[in-house]
Amino acid sequence: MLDKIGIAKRIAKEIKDGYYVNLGIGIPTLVANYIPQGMNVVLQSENGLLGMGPFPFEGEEDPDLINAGKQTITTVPGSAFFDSAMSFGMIRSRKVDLTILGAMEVADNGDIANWKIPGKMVKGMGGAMDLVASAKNIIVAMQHVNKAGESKLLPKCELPLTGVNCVKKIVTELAVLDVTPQGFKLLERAPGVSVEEIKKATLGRLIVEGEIPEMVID
Amino acid sequence: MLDKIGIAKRIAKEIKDGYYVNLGIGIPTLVANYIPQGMNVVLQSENGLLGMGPFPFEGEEDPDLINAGKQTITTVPGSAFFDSAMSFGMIRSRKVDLTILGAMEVADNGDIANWKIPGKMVKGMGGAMDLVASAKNIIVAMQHVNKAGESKLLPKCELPLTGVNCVKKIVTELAVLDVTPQGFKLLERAPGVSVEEIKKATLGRLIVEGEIPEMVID
Amino acid sequence: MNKTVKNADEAIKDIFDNATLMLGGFGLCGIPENCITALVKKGVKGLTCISNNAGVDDFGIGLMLKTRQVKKMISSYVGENAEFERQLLSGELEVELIPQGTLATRCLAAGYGMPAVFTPAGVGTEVAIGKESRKFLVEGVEKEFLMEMAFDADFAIVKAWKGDPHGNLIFRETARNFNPMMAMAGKITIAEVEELVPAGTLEPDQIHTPGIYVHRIFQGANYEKRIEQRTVRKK
Amino acid sequence: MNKTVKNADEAIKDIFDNATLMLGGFGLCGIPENCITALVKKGVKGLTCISNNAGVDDFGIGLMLKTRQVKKMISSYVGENAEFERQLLSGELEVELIPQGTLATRCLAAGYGMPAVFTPAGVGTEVAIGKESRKFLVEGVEKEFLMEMAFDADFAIVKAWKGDPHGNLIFRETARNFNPMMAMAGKITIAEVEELVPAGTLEPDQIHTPGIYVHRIFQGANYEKRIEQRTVRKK
Repeated sequence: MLDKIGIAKRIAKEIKDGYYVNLGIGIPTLVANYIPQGMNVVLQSENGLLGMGPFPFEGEEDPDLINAGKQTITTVPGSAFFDSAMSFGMIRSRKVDLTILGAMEVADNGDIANWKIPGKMVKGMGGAMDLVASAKNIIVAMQHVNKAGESKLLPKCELPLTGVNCVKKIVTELAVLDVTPQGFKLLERAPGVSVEEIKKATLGRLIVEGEIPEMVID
Repeated sequence: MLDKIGIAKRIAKEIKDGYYVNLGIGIPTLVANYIPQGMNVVLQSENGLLGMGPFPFEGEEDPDLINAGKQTITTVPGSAFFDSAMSFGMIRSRKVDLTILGAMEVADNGDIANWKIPGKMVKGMGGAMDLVASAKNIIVAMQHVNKAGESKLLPKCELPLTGVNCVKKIVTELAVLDVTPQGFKLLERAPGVSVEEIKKATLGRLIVEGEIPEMVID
Repeated sequence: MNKTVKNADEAIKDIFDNATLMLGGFGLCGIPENCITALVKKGVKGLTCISNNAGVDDFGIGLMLKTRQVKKMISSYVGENAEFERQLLSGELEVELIPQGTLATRCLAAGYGMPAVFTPAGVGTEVAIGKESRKFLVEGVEKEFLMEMAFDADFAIVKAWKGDPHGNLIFRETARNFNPMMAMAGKITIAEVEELVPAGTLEPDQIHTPGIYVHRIFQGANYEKRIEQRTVRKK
Repeated sequence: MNKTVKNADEAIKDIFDNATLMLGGFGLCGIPENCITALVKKGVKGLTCISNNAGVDDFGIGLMLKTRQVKKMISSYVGENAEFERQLLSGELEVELIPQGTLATRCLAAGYGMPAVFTPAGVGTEVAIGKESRKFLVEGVEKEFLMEMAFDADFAIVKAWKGDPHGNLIFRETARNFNPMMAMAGKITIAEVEELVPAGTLEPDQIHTPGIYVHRIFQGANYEKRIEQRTVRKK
């Protein structure tokens, strides 16, 4: 079974040289730490930055320089600032190659719910609805089951939707899965996790074809 | 009767302190020369400049700095450059207080034709259709009659339209007229021009009420 | 042009009860601190605020929530604010949550004189309820878009880094965010700047918001620029 | 990222017959001189060119007209070009004239992922023929708008003042014009710059076109920057 770091490391392997990537809050933010050295990747922060760098050294925080999670950050050489209209413009026009974000639920048709739990205080969707509606490639980092052990990979989302038919790939503590027209297609098992465990933890349609390899994470 | 300079001088009197003004090609360009000293007026050039200044001194022409008529120009302190989307954005959102342009024909309902003569080579409308469709105040500088002595202030434009119901005021070699729901309202006569002459030169509905004063031009 | 006013009090003096305001900023970054303080002091009430966030309990728009000056918030994210939550749950405060890109683009639409825009954000979700939708071909495939209307705000209040008396503005880093679009979108636009410089000082190629969009400008004072999530690494 | 290519020939090498191109510039100001020369040399044919103007007889897009490489021009103003007129009247060349702001905004729409936009330009004129129109309230009054579609161009070719290997671009004065919108709108965007500087040299706050929109960049050579209407005053 993977921990958060493991999920982030596995997702980092999906990033290709030359990609522009948008990382959501939470586990997706961690992905930045595991992008292979020497790979040319530019991180987009939807509040208006291309070329996001690591957190600043203590004492070097700049209140004018934050990411979409409102954290203090730095820039890398070649960065550019822009306004929110252009930022979501480039998201809508599919210039961002890969969007990585968290989810509460994903359905086997690619629907995603990650912004609202009825009865609980709603904080808002932020940029998530824009990102999922437009991104050409969306990978979701999420827990396969909730604390009660119930599957979050469902035939149909129960929570209010963030977007429809949009998720392409899911990485959980248990598995890597593609979203296909036929449902979740199991690609890899987490170390020490059996196909049976994944089947038990997946309520949506699950396709298991042939031998399912165990993930390789450095 | 006014010459081109006279028309430009008369139109300049319509400009108020604090105005952002867009000047079309031809007589409107001349208006810039007669804006009273000390009046705060900013000239917009729709190719992407606020704060247009006079022509450059000989030898100081900059090929990157032109106006909408492709003439070399200068800037004044406080100027700003922007792209064409923002330029027409500010035009459409009515931030430009006054647009002054030429016309081949104007109808008594405010329709204007100034871009195309059937059978002749068409050069294109450039920014004219955007300007007339959006401007909150449009003054037209034009000849009252054509070379054959026929009126260009008509009940209905004969040439293909540039815009509908948009012209607010007209300054010609003969007169100053407002466009009202009832037609052209004569406001002023050019020096030495009689009301009868203006009536004869105006084919569209013309309203003449009371004494019509002669224009005062410095 | 000289659009300079003395201070925030003078800049906001005609903001009236039940007005619709746009307020720039993302989180606490790039917010018009001086004008918010002046609005609290003036005590104007029943405001509809279009702002990506609602501040925190004791800073930003949170200050106006505490004094119950806000009737309605139109935002994309309103977490990190206990007073907000209390007023929302008690029904004192109305909230319209819209996607962040939709918020930005509805401002842009107003500033660019476009009455409506199309965006796919929210299709198939509760955001789409009651909205006209329409399919267009995108890269050869039919895709559904929502028609979203341009905002119509009485005042836009923005914060820039530098400005001049013409109202030309330059923003700094990610403090730019919603400020340029809101500056374009207000019927009356008020800009507070960290540094007001003489006309002709700003490089004309570098101006983010041309002065034509700005009606009043002043140099703000005592910027706190609070950091919401201080994250650092060790040297 | 390093998007640098050697020169114009390499930058345009995959532009194919019957492609749709956007070409930046207003008049002869800010046009991609090097790429135009390379297109003439390559001899690619049947092009649809989206460009505000069509150059003059012996410069700019005029050079591509002379070699009959252009099938169709989509422009707002095409005067000052005798060869253009000849081809148009003889039926060799197709021309679609559209308002300048509509041209700019259809580029913006493509770059911002908006399938269509609304503009009042051309309402009641022949430009409106065959187009969907729609009324919206503007300042309390019903006003008619045309729905205009985002452009769909295979390549955008732009000219900037400075650029870096990431494709970040800075334009100079009114040579900016259509270049930023077209840079955003091309499926493949090619930028030629007067000066290519190392990454990190351009001030991130001053970049007009972020590199994400640009696919290839090179430093051009021998810019003529011809002036179309030299107007001066005496000292």
